[in-house]
Amino acid sequence: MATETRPFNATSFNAYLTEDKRLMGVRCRACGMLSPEPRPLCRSCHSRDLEWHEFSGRGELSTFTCISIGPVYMVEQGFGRNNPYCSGIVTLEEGPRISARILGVDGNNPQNIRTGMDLVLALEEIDPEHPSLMFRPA
Amino acid sequence: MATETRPFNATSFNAYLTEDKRLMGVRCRACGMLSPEPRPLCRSCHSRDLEWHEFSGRGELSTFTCISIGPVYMVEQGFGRNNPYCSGIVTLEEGPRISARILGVDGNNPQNIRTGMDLVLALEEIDPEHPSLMFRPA
Amino acid sequence: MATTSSRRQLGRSVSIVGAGMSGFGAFADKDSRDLFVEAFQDLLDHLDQGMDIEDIECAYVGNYSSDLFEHQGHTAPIIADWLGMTPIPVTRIENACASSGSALREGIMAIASGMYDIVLVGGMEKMTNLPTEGVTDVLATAADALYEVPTGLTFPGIFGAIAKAHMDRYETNLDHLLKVAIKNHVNGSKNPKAQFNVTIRNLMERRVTRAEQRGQPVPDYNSEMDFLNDPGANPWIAWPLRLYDCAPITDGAACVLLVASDIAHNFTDKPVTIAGTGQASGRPLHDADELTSLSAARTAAARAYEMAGVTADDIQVAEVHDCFTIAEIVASEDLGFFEPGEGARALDEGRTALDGDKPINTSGGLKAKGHPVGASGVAQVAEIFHQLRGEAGERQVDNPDLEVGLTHNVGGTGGTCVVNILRKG
Amino acid sequence: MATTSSRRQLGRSVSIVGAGMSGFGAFADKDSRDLFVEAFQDLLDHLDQGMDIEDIECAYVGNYSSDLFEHQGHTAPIIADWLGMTPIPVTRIENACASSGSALREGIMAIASGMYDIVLVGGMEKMTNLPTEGVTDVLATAADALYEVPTGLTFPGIFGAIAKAHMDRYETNLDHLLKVAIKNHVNGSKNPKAQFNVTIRNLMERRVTRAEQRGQPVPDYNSEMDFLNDPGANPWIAWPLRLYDCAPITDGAACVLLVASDIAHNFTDKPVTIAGTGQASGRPLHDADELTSLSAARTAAARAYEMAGVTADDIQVAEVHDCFTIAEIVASEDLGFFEPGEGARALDEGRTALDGDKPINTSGGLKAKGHPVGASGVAQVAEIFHQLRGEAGERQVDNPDLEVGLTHNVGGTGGTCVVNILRKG
Ligand SMILES: [Zn+2]
Ligand SMILES: [Zn+2]
Repeated sequence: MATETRPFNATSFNAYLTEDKRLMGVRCRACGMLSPEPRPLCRSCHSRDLEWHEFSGRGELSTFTCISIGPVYMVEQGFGRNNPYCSGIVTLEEGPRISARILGVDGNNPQNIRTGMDLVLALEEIDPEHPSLMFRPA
Repeated sequence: MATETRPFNATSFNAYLTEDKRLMGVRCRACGMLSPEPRPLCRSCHSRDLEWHEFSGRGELSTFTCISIGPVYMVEQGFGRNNPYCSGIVTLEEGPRISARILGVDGNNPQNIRTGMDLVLALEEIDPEHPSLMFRPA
Repeated sequence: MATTSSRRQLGRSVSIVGAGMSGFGAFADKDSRDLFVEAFQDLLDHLDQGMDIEDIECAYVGNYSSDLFEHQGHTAPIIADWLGMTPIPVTRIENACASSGSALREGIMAIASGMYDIVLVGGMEKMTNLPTEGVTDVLATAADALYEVPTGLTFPGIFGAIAKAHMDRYETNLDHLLKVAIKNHVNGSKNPKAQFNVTIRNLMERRVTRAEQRGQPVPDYNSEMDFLNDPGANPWIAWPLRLYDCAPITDGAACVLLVASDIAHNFTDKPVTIAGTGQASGRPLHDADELTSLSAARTAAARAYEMAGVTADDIQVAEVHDCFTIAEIVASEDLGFFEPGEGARALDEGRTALDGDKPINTSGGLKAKGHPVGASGVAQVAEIFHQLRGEAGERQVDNPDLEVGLTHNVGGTGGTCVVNILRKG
Repeated sequence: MATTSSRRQLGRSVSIVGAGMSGFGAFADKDSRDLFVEAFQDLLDHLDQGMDIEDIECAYVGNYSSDLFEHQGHTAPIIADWLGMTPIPVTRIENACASSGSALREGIMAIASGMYDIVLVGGMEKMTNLPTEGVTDVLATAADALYEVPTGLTFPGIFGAIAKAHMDRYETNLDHLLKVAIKNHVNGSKNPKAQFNVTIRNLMERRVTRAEQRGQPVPDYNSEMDFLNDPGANPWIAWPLRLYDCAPITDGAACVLLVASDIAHNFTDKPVTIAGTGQASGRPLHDADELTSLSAARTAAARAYEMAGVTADDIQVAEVHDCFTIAEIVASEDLGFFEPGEGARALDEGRTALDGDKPINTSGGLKAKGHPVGASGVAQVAEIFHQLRGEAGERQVDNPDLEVGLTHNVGGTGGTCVVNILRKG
């Protein structure tokens, strides 16, 4: 694939996500380490022999928070004290974890949000101008 | 004077400058050190026995620059490549030096700006919202 | 390949001979240089045998982000000038909320290296000139700007996620979090320098009184817990964390004077020695080994214990980094004071209270004393210094054999952790 | 009162055994962590006997303001993670443009203290994602936000005022400033890692060719001086400084590997030893002793010379902080290479050229090599490391007895200065 020659960095990560609609990370050819963040050096065995690896985008919710006091850019999107949003940690089915927005849950009722639930990547929701990972209940 | 109880800091310095129209710094009662920047501890003898001291606002131009590429707030005031502004170092008649905008000189003709020339504080030009020292030829 | 010795020993011993703090709070008129001078003056005023400022050879300034808070970078030479110390070398150290914990280590190593005998280490932060959302944005820069921040995770948010994981895995519940706040405010009420020099019971009573005075509906609180469960008094910040689970936004500075131990008695008859120090780095929460623990804290503690030749059981008083209530519970486990998951029970049993067997955050902690982020690491050390010298006043730990104390300072959400162990004498 | 020994000696000797640099330039796709990894990979690729990354015990990251450039604070643990070094202690050092010069000193003292044997020290800055006015604003935070910045003084502006004072007092003129740029571009043209790997003559010829190709009026340049005096090619930035008087805006990183000298031969047969190091703080220009000199540079140099047991005459090659052309002239005087006011004449006489008796900025200096501010201090050390090992390629100083080199790294407008003296072997 032509895309596999992209450098291992955040620009490439975001381009895959927004243009190619794929969650692409890296795999170490030496030890098998997987990382959804494309890093140029294996943090397990320090090999520099890495390759792009596509993640399925399926995972489960490991923990989360519902945020009432957000940063300026979330406040500008209408979130706040009366409309908290949910962000959390997703364990991908391939093993690694990643931070993400969690859509399709009620930020005002965190007691109803269940850790362990299955999630899928909500690629269609990602804002190409401000890309970030978004998951929703599977 | 009631004003002499103000704490030695930039808030007081700016309040004196914009409200009282005075250039107030400090004097060390122990060693006589003068500083237009109101500091709470004498940097010469480390005494903490300082008092407010009014500077006359007269001085001379020690060195300067004419700036074509300014910071955003100067660009917003209309300065730039075709309209450079002059800033420099003023030696106050009491001895200490201080940084200041230099008004009333032609930023496009720095060769005509003479170091050593007499300057006076241009109190009337100081913007209370964004206070800074401004001098003009005496 | 390379020979790495396992020793972590200093070439020569280093002692603390003085400590100072500015007031902690919201000071509209004061810039960070003013706060630092105030802390230094407090140090000088309480230095047992005085000193000549000219003898200070080198200084370190812990600061998280004057860049973003005050649009002032390169703060070190400004502090030097304001203290009248130019031209000595002064360096700013930044490791987020562990900035001055790291600065202390640099001061220790500078003396141990043989380069200097007398080093000033301080830290400061001027935070209250930004609105809360602005502070939230600045603090978020301690997390990963590429892979964490864009997901909306804030600094309270990441600790909220840790709290949720801890509650899922262990017996920890929302009440435990609030108990940390209640305990630390009780301690803070005994600390005149604390931003919240007041108990939560006092705050509750004030709210009732104010409602009465204004003729508003008077809340019916039977206990602090009722008050803390009232969303009007204690709103959510990042579920499961509420306002009273969070350290406040604070302006403040702190500093300590370090000297080579062989000259410590020129300054005081009651020096405190650096027995051990450890620092470690960690990853974003999603890459942490555990979602219920900060691995950097465990590693830093292990190194500090090893160097000091003590174990967790030997620690008699500790200042831990309670930027959020859950962080104190996690810290008490990471430091080995209690088994993983047992921190909440220890709290229930009052073991970490001022009169418990493992008093934690006698100063009030970041929660009640305040958390000017770049100053917090050194302010913790100042508290242990005072405790070991028996000069902590109303909040003095009642233990005639008090000899060994510990500080635990966390940067961001565990990207950095610094643990220092101090010993009397 | 306190006994302060006058010795400035390290408890044990420290050597540099490897150095690496990323490319220096404008790299839209690369974040600062990518640049740092690139520099580290360069170091590994050129380490004579290789190494196990796991042996690195501690690291320092010099960085001026990822806070403002990338909205990323707390960079140290991110660098650790990206290098696969978590959980070793990693600390960010900030002293404006002297950040990594100061970081090197912390690395030196960390080893000399006995705490560590093997320490990585690097620096990086990612600057080109902001427009020029934005960069101007960020760099201005290195000056005093209360008493300098509000007067409109920029970073080039303050050095412009120094240049004017120097021209008033000495024989220095505008042409001398431009001669610094011409010399450093000649050196940079021999440095494949330089942002401007090209002479000013080449740039002049390109401009002529481009005008010809476009059918525009062809400039009539008889020499580089004609080109540099053309306001279209070389516009004023802060009179008397023009575009070619200023170091460029650069993305880049550099790093070196420090080890205790007694294990240096495990890494290379050609180590370079830290012979002396000095750092000093200074005041804003208006409070400087002289308007034509940086007092921090004089103090730092005096301390480094004393520690190394050498004088200015013993220095055979130097990298000095030419953030602006005038800064190189002032540096050559502050370091004692030439008497005050004689720097310009030395330049006229070619003494500081690659084939002069006092070659300065063989790398191309900040002017041609590029100036990613947080990386520059360590990049200077990397250049001297290569020169002393005789591996500087086309720009190698032609001196078979080359043994002693110096680096001079300035933060802001002299608020910080770090001078290091390196010795072969
Ligand atoms: Zn691997
Ligand atoms: Zn005095």
